[in-house]
Order: sequence, then structure tokens, then C-alpha cells
Amino acid sequence: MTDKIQFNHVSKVFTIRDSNERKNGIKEFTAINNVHFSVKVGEFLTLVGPSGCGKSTLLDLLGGLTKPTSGQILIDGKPIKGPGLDRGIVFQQYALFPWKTAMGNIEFGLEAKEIPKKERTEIARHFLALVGLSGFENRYPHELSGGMKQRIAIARSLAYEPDVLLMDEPFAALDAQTRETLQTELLRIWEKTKKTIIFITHGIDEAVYLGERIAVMTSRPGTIKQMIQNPIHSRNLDEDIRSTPGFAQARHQIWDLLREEVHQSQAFERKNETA
Amino acid sequence: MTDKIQFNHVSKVFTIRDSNERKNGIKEFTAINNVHFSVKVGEFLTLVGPSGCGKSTLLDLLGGLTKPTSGQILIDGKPIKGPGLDRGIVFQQYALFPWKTAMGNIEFGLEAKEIPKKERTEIARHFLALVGLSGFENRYPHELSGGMKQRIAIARSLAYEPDVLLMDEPFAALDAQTRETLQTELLRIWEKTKKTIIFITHGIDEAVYLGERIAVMTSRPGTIKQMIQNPIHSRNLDEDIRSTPGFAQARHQIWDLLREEVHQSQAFERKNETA
Amino acid sequence: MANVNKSVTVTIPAPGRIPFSFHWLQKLLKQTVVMMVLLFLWEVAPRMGLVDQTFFPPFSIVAEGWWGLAVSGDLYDHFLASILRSLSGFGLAILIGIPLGLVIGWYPLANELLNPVLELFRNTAALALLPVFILLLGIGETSKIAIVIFACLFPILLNTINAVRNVDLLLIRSAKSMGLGSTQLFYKVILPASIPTIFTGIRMSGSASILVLIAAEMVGAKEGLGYLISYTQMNFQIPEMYAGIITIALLGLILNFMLVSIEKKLSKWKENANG
Amino acid sequence: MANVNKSVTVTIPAPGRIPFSFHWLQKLLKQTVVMMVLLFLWEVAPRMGLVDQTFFPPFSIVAEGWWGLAVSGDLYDHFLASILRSLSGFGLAILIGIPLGLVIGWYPLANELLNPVLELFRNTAALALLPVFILLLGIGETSKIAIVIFACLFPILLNTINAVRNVDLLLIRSAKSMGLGSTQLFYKVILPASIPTIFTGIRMSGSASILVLIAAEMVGAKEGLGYLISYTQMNFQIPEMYAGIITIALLGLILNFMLVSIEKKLSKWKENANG
Amino acid sequence: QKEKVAGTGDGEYETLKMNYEGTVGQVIYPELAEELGYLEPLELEWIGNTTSGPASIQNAATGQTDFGGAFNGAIIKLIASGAPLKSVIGYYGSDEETFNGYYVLEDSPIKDARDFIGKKVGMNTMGAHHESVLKEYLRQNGLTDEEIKQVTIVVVPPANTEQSLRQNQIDVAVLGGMLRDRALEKGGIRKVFSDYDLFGAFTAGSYVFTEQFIKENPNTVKKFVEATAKAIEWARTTPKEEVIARFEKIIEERDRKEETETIQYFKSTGIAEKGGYIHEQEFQVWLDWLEKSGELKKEEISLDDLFMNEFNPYEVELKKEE
Ligand SMILES: Nc1ncnc2c1ncn2[C@@H]1O[C@H](COP(=O)(O)OP(=O)(O)OP(=O)(O)O)[C@@H](O)[C@H]1O
Ligand SMILES: Nc1ncnc2c1ncn2[C@@H]1O[C@H](COP(=O)(O)OP(=O)(O)OP(=O)(O)O)[C@@H](O)[C@H]1O
Ligand SMILES: [Mg+2]
Ligand SMILES: [Mg+2]
Repeated sequence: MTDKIQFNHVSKVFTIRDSNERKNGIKEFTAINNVHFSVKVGEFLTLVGPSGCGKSTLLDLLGGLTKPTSGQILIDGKPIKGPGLDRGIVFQQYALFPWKTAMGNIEFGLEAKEIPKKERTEIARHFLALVGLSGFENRYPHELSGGMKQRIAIARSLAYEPDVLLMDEPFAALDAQTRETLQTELLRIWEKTKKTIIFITHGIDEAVYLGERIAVMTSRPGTIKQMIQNPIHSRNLDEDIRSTPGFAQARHQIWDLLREEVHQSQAFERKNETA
Repeated sequence: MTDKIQFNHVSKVFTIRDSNERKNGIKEFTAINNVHFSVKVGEFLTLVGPSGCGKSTLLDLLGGLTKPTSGQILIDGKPIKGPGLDRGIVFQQYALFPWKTAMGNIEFGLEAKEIPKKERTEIARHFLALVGLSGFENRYPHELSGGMKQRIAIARSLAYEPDVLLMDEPFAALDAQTRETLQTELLRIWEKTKKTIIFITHGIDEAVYLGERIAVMTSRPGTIKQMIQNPIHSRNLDEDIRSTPGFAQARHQIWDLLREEVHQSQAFERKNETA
Repeated sequence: MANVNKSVTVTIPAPGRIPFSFHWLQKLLKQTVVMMVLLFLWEVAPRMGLVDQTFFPPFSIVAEGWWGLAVSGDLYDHFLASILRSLSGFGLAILIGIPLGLVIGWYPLANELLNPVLELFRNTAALALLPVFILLLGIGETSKIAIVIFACLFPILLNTINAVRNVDLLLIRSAKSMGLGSTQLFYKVILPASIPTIFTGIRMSGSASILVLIAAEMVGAKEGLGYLISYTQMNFQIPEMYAGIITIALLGLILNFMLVSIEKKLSKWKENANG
Repeated sequence: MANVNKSVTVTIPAPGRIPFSFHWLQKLLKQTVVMMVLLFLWEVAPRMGLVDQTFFPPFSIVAEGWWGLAVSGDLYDHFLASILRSLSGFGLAILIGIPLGLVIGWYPLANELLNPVLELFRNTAALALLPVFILLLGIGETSKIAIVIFACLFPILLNTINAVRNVDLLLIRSAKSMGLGSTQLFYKVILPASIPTIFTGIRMSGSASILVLIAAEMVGAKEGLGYLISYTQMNFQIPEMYAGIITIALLGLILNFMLVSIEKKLSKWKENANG
Repeated sequence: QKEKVAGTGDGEYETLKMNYEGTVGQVIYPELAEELGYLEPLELEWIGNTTSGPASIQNAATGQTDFGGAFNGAIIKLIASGAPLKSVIGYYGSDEETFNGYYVLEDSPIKDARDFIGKKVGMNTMGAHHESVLKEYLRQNGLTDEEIKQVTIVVVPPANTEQSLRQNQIDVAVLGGMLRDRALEKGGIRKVFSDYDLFGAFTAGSYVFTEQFIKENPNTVKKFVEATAKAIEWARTTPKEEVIARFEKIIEERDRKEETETIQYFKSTGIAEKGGYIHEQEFQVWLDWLEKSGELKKEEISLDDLFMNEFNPYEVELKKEE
């Protein structure tokens, strides 16, 4: 398999206002530092790391919403120019347009692609069915439960057929049952469509359950600490894979890796907050 | 050990407005049905069940915020008269008073108990320290992270020294790392104070990790489906207990129990929603 | 001000509430009774000499006066004159205020530069400028409509500016990630997201348009409800004066009702668009 | 209307933004320049004959007139008279509106009964009632203050009612679970939770108080800024008339500024209390 | 829209339609002239009702209307403030039947000018006739400027004037016409002085045009003044009942949703001179007064700037008499 995405020694530095100082000082702040890895075509990569380590920043860079301070990001061997419909982003909060119905939201990206109305509706219906929400076409976001909203957001990203799907903790705000259902559904969709997926999460269980490979990041400034090839392959989706010993073992490995990082980052935050 | 709490064949029926009918009809709606179990002094009981099965209703009854339609609930052998400071409730959403500081919130219950100002401050400081938030006395809720808010809510319930702590999915909205930290802290507090705790959750992991006994409820109308004595006793809090085979086994048992209930309840909801 | 109504209506149950099915009818009945009582007091108080009958005639006499004006067609003429002025001023304010607000909100520099000037104008009581408008624009329709425009413009303008500036960043990022350009972003995201806030401004302007117009019509007009009131007052046609006042109140009610209906329609995608 | 501001301010970065430390000073400078340009136009337009100099004198002449009034002490007298009336009417409206609103909001029956009456009054343009107030209360201070009360009362009253009715149910339940009785609940939860919404009403009333007063002072007054304007207009002291208008604008700015400051102080526990 | 007619010879009117403001419930002399046919072929175009004299002449000055009318003192003030206006004919005044009285309650301590100090006088407009007459009265009775300043003037809507007096919200009420008759019917009030007591019969207010309008439309203005003068003479010399009946007819025909009640109280025109001819004294009084009180600088304005009688058809006749 060829590389779909390549991070070449990417760093991102923010200049932020220093709110502690009266004199409106500016501070440099390294969010991610020398990130270097690649993702293969059709791969499902999960990315875990402590809060604030730069996971979302990494995704923004990939989405073309911000530019790296140094280094380069390549997609299909070409550097990223800006946002584009070849990559679909699912944001942590369901970023649905509240004034559009479920259908309208799914069609949104298609409109930007200038696909004719009729075809648009057809495609949208297809993806609505794919995420199991046929019959909810005309609901507004506020009339949908959290899980449904996130499924619409996923359908929207799938609808304009991006090669790469970037997902930033999409299931974080959901309750456990819905989350597990959606995880299973996502795997089904991935198997059906063979997209390249980068999936950010806080949850170790989630990372192990979903990822072919799992990238563990260090705390701030974030770099890739380790890449783990996930030993669990048999994906019988209706089985309680999470209760198998293999799962427990993979989970434990990542737990250990993350533990030091989380402790480190929490100590850092507590120091900052009481200051 | 004696029984702290007794549910004697408790049912709760709501009369609700029937929004489908034009004529403002009324409908009877059984939320929980013939719930019968008891909790021992100092016990940590977790309660799992599908969404909408009546877990919160059960807690409201216990808190004295609503009255059962039939049956009786006894605390220390006496029937419940109404809300009282012998029971502390931690609600799912952090129900902090936004116009009070962290300290003020913790003192709130103490004010109702008419404890003098000075003593109040002392007690509040003590519990603030207990939940690891010394130094955050004067923060307003909006200046605290989600995890911190929930810790304040727990401290508030502990502060007025209730015998029973009722917790309704207190960690549901938190991210995974914070949640695990708080779970560990809660167990520490429980071991220290030996309160009777009823803890509602959606998460199987959470139920297994925390509960001495685990009550599994059926879907609507809710009853107790099964009481499981949790086999995991060794509580070395710094160990990754979640990755042990024992944990996986208990988890699996509950997963199987819940699976049929969840499926049943989801089918029911989907039917309702598309209607 | 992007106001998202997050709160829950607390209907504290009144003791001994009546079965629900009659509720609506009952409410209407009760409200009618209250109205009748008020009208009865209005009728009786002057007749019993509690207030001076010359200056506060009983309701029946006012109603008679109203009927007289209505039958002669005078009332209709005045009403028409007022509503035309009010609507044209109001409409022009909308036509000016919204585009201007969108532009100013979109360009931070424009907002920065104009902010103090707008604040100054907003806080200048429109009626203080009445003499200036008359001096510069004469006593004809122009000056009356101009003062209505002035009074209506600032609520609309400032709400529009705020609306644009407070569009949820997440939605903007989301749209950008789907490859929308600046123009499309404006039409497809900024504009629809701003509508509810803009409408708050429009509704505020609605009542301002009537208030100010009445005052303007009292000075130098030949028709309109404000003229009717001042004219009848000068001519000791006190019942007709009250008839004019009642008509203005009705005009206010109607305009408000219309605006609330439009608002509801335009923001049906919002959780609680409260009137 | 319990308005919770949930939105994020989008500061779209202007190209070539200047280093931050100078930003504040720069802003002030730019704004001053805009003001100067406006004043310059005011000076030049009449001098060049673009507008009639008699009725639109250049700014310097108006400033001279303002200075003359200020030195003679007349301006101070008028200003004082206006601000005293405005503040007493406004203050009384607060004293009546808030308690009344609290009671009406607290008892659903009261709200149900009075709602249509309040709606009717709220939509009655205050100035339409000016003749009635004069007829009933004479031309003295009473009628002027009464009309200010009328204009200020309804925004405060209706906002207070809404505030009480929209207190977060969760907070009420939380307080009840801590054993608070009705009275305590009212003072410790309902009241503080309502303050921000009530203040929105107060701020709306603030500008209404000035607007209506100006109109009232134009009729049947012997001092006050409204009187100053109409008197100087009648006596063709046009620069002095503009001086009066400027003073009113300043009065409006000051009152608004004061109210916003108080509001900020009282709702410092809110995320974004926007002015 | 004004219709311009070319040429400046006699009978060729530059403007045929004249915009003006009327008065609620009353008939002004140009309207009477139109009714009597004196004004033809000129036509009046009603654009609304005036709220006060000062507002009326201000509207004339800004071109809202073609002519306006006000108290002579107000006209002087406006001309002094830079608006080039000229009075062409008088249109109201006081005589023994038609006058403005300064009334107090029967048991009021106010007996003469000195008693006014510190009291409130209610009137329906400021800066005009009522105020100037009051100040002139106070001045003639030896009050200093300082003392005059202590008399407070309160603007009261006409409908409230009597009520305000009876409710002690004002100490003195200026009443004229219908208001006075109605108040006297009820009784309990007494007059301290009136403008007629002070000056005798005199004309107090005039119609004005802008100088520019007069320059551009000499024939129109001439015709207007002629017609108005003749209408005034008609009203001065026709029996009261007949005048009232004619007024009633006009009011009913013009259909401005008015009552004819006020008109029943008409007693006389109050205009002192034939055809509204303006005497120097009628402006000189106020000019002196304004100069003395410091509102005008000495010699800032001469009488020639203020008025002209040359369009008045009775000028020749009256000049001879002088
Ligand atoms: N636009 C920005 N300007 C300044 N600092 C930023 C900006 N965006 C992010 N940061 C900072 O960079 C760091 C990394 O942020 P990022 O959102 O990528 O973390 P994360 O790993 O996604 O955290 P979380 O798991 O909590 O979502 C944080 O400390 C954040 O405060
Ligand atoms: N006051 C009420 N009036 C009418 N119906 C109610 C009321 N409170 C709860 N219900 C209904 O009773 C059922 C049980 O609700 P409850 O909140 O106890 O469920 P739950 O188990 O806590 O669900 P979740 O896990 O989603 O929080 C739901 O279907 C709910 O709609
Ligand atoms: Mg993130
Ligand atoms: Mg619940």
C-alpha cells in the first residue's frame, strides 16, 4: 500500500496574548513539535494523547484550516494548499448548521461541489440510510438526539466522498451505549467504503477498538511517542470484543504509555491553574 | 449489616400530555414498576440500565423530590417524607449555582443547616481539599473545567454529611481521563467516609469498576432485572484493574444482560421517533 | 447579542390544578374575566365620581366615540396614515440597517472605527432630534419617516453587527473545511446564522417605530393617530382622544404579533424562540 | 427571556495586523480620528452652504452656545431637572416592577390572568398616554414622572416575570434536595438566578426613560433638557437648541454606561455579560 | 408643485398654488379670501395644521410653506437670527372683545405686577405673544430684569390651561377666545390684566414671506395681500353671526375632521387697522423691548427689515390719513 498522508517534521507555534502580564505581552507557544509519520491508503489510524497535547491542532493542519510553522504535510505526495473536499472533517462538537434540516446538512458539502439538486437529494438519502437515519430527513438538529446529530455529521462528511476522513473525538459527548453503537457502525462504514480515517480520541478503549494502528502522543508540546500495531484483527462486530483478553492486553499497553504522559500534563495544568 | 434503604414494591406512574392528539388528551405512563430491593449501610451500589428505563426517576423518589404511586421507600426503616439533608444528590448535569463561588456552593447546604459562618468556611475548605481543589475557593463555576465542577458538586453533597449519597451519572459528560481520575477519587472518598452510595451509570465499565453490587434494570417500564455481586474486591487504586481478566469477565456478564434490554429499548425508541 | 435560550420553563404546579383537557378554554375564560373586570372598573370609576368624568370618561362613552370615528371613516384614515408612515420608516430602517450591519460586522476595522459613533447615536433619544429633523427636512412626510428610521435603525444595526461577530466559530470552520469561499461563507453561513439575533433588533425597532411616530405626529401633521390624539385633546373631544389611544394600543399589539409570527417562522429551527 | 450567551466572538484577522501591544492606543487614536472627521464635516458643511446655516449652524457655533449655557449655569439646571425626573421615574419603576414581577412570575395563576393585560399595556406607546397623564395628573412633576414610570415599568416587569419563570429547573431541584423551604428557595435561588435577565429589562428601561421624558418635557415644563430644546427652538436660538440635543445624547451615554457597569458587577459570575 | 407663469406684468402670477398651514378649528383670512373669491386665480394648498406661531414662520423660512404667521415679536427674533423674512400684513390682535387675559383664582393673592414674582404663569406657547405681553406688563410696572426672570413660564396645552389653574398647578393662566369664555362661565376666576388693557386695540401678529419669495413672485404676493386685506375688511365690517356662519361653512366644506365649536366663540377680528395695515408702533414696541432685555443688539435690525405695507390696497388711503 502507498502512503496517503505524510507528516514531514511538522511543528506548529502559536503566538498568544499573555493575559498574566498587564502590558499586553506576546508569548510563543509550541503546540506540536516535529511530528513525523505517515498513513497508508485505506488505513484506520487512531490517535490518543493527553488533553492539550495538540491533537486538534494536528487535525486542523491536515484539514488545511491552519498552516504549519515548519515542516510539510503531503497528501498523495502533494503539499496541502488549504481546505478541500478531498478531506472531510467531523468535529468534536456536532458542527451541524442549525438552520438546515438533516437532509440540508448532508447536502451542504454537495452544494459547494455544485452537484445538481436532484442528484444531491439522492446522494443525501443514500448516506442518511447508511447511518441508519432514514425517516429523519426533515428534522432540524435541535430535534435530534446527540447520537443522531453526530451520525448526521458523519453522513455529511461521507456524502461528498472525501478520500480521507478526519474525526476529532466525534463520540466524546455521547453516552456509553450510543457510543458503542456508533463505533460499530463506523467500522462497518469503513469496511464498506475503504476510506483512509484518522480518528482522534481520549478513550483508550475506543482507540483499541477502532484503530488498525494506534498513535500515542506525548504531552505538550505534542510529538508522536509510539506507534502501536493493534493485534486485534478479527472484527466480528456483534461479539463483545472489548471483554476479550487480547483487548485487555492492548488496552493495558496503551494505558501504561499514557499514564506518565497524563500525569505529567495534569501536574503541568494544576501548576498553571493555581498560578 | 442492617439495611439502610428499602424499596418495597415501588411503582411510579406519570400522567403526561399526549402531544400526538389534538384534543389535549392525557396518557398514563409507567416509568418504574414494582421495584423491590434494599441497600446495606455503607454499601456502594451501582445501577445500570438502558436509557429511559427509570433510573433517574428511582433516584428522585429516593431523594424525596417525587412520591411513589404505589409501594414504599424506607430509610433506616422509616418512610421518606420529602427532601432532606440526610441524603445528598449529585445530579447528572453539574447543578452548581452559577452566582456562587466554589466555596459558596459547598457552603450552600450548610447554610440551610444553619451552621455558623466560621464553621461553614472550615468545613467547606476541608471538603474542597478532599476533592483536590484547594486554591480554587473563589472561582465561579464558569471558570472551572467540567471535571472540576463535578468535583465541587460532590464536595457540596459530602459537606453537609448526608448518610446516603445519590449520584446520577455524575461522570457522564466528562472526558475519559478525567472520568477515570474521578472514579478513583470517589472510591477513595467512599473508603474514607463509609457512606452508603447509590451510583447510576450508563457505562458498564464504570458500574463494574465502582460497585460492590451492580443492579441491572430492564427497559421501560423499569424493574430490577438482576443483582450481581461484583467479584472484584482487591481495590489497589493505582493498578490498571480495568485491564485484568476478572474485570473483563464481570464486564462481559453485564454486557450480555444489558444487550437484550438495550436492543429492546432502542427498537422501541426508533418506532416512537419515526411515528 | 446572540441569545440562545437554554432555560427550562418552570411551571410550579398550583395546588388543586384542574384537569388538563379544559385548560386552554379555562385560561381564555379567566383572561376574559380579568379584561371584563378592568373594563367594568373603567366604566364605574368615573360614574361614581372617583375620577373626573370630563377627563376620564366611562368606557361606554369612549367606545361610543370610537364607534363614531370608525363609522365616519376618520379612524381608518388616521390609522392608515400612521401605519404607512410607521411601516415605511421601519422598512427603510431594515433595508439600511441590515446590509450596513452585515458589512460593519464582517470587517473588524469598520466596527472598530464606527463603534463610538454608533454608541453615541444609539443613546441619543430620537425625540430630541425631532426639531432638527423638522428644521432640515420640513414638516412633511419626510421628517416623520426620517425620525422613525432613526429610531428603528440603531437596534437593527447594532444587533446585526453583533450577530455577524458572534457567529459560532465552529460553523465557520466546518464550512471552510468543505471548501467554501468567502462569498459563499457569507451567504450560506454568516447570514442564516445571524437571522435570529437580527430579528431581536427588528422586534425592538417595531415598538420604537410606533412610539416615536406618535410623538412626531403630535407636531405638525394633518393626519395620523398621534395627530388625532393631540387634535381631539385640544378640542376637548376627550372620548375621541381615548379612542385614538386605544387604537394605538391595538396597532402596537398587531405589529408585535406580526413580528413575533414572522420571527417564529424564520427561526423555527431554534430550540426556543420565545416571543 | 433568560439569555445565555453561548457564542464565540469571531475576530476575523485583518490582513497585516499591527503588533498587539499598540493595539489599544491605536484603536483609541483611530476612533478619535473618525470623531474628528465627523465634527469637521459638521463645521464645514454649513459654512460651504451645503445646508442652511441658520438652522444647521457649524459645530464651532454650537459649541460656543453650549459653553454659554454651561457657564451661565442654565445647562446645569436643566440637566439636573431632567436627570432627577428620569432617575425618580426609573427608580420607582424598578421598585414597583421587580417585586411585582417576582410575585407574578412565582404564581402561575397570576401570570396567566394578567398576561394579556400586560401585553396590551406594553404595546401601548407611552407617549400616546401623555395627554391622559396630563389630564389626570396635571402638568406638574407628577405627570412627567408617571409617564417615565409607565415607559420603564413594562420592560422591567416582563423581564422579571420571564426571569422567574425560566429559572433552571435543575437548580431548583438541587436546592430542594438540600432541604430548602419555599421562602429560602425564593431568596437563595430564584432571586439570584433572575438578576441577569431582570437587568436586561432595566437597561432597556434606561433608554426609554430618557426618550419619553424629553417628549414630556416639551409639553408643560419649566425646566429640563426637553424644555430647553423646545424653548430655544421657539425662540430661534438654534445653536443653543443643538447644545441641548448634544447634552441629551451625553446624558443617554452616561446612563447607559452606568447601567452596563452595574450589570457587569452584578453578573460577573456569568460567562459573557455583553453590554 | 408650483406652476410658474412666465412674465412679470400685471395679472401674470408667478405662482398659482401657495402651500400653507392651517389652524385646527379655525378659519384664517386667506382661506376666507379664497371662499369670498378675492383670491382667484390663486389657490391655497393645505399641507397640515400649525402647532404655534414660531413654528409657522420657521416653516415659511425653510420653504416648507410659502407664508406663515406669528406674533410680531417672534418675527423679529427669527429675522434677527438670520432668516430673511418680511411681514406683509397683520392678521390678529386685541380689542375690547377679543383679547388675552391673565387670570388668577378668585382668592389668589396676586393683585398687581409685583405679586407675579416667583409665580408660575401658564400659556400655550413660549417665545410668542403671551410671553412678551406678560414681560412688557411687568416691565411697565417697574419690575427689574432680575425680578422678571423670577416669573416662571410654563407651557400648558390649551385644553389643560383652566384645569391647571384650578388645580393650583399654575398661579396665572393666559386665557383667550373660547377658553376664556368657558372658564368664565364656570366662574371663580378673575382677570389681573389683559393685553387690551395694556396697549388698547392693536394688531399683534403678521403674515410673512421670505424676501426671496417676494422678489421672485411679486405679483402673487401682491394679489395675496390684496385678497387677504379685503377678507379682513369683510370680517371686520360684516355682522358677527354672518361671519360665524361663513366660517362654519368653510370648515364643513374643507373636511378636515374638525369641530365647529371653537368658531362659535368668535367675537371680532381684533385687528386694529383697516385691511391689516401694519403700523410702525406694532413692531417698534417689541423691537425696543428685545433690545432692552439684551436679546437683540441695538440697531442690529431696523424697522425696514421687518415689514412692508406696499402691497396693501389700503395703504394709500391710510397714508393720506396720517
Ligand atoms: N489558535 C490558537 N491560538 C493559541 N493557542 C492555541 C490555538 N489552538 C490551540 N492552541 C493551544 O495549543 C494546545 C494544543 O491544543 P489542541 O486543541 O490541539 O489540543 P488537543 O490535544 O486537541 O486537546 P483536547 O484533547 O483537550 O482537545 C493547547 O494548549 C491550546 O491551548
Ligand atoms: N416528570 C415526568 N413526567 C412525565 N414523564 C416523565 C417524567 N420524568 C420522567 N419521565 C419519563 O419516565 C421515563 C424514565 O425517565 P428517567 O429520567 O427516570 O430515565 P433514565 O433511566 O434516567 O434515563 P437516562 O438514562 O436517559 O437518564 C422516561 O421515558 C421519561 O420520559
Ligand atoms: Mg481537541
Ligand atoms: Mg437519567
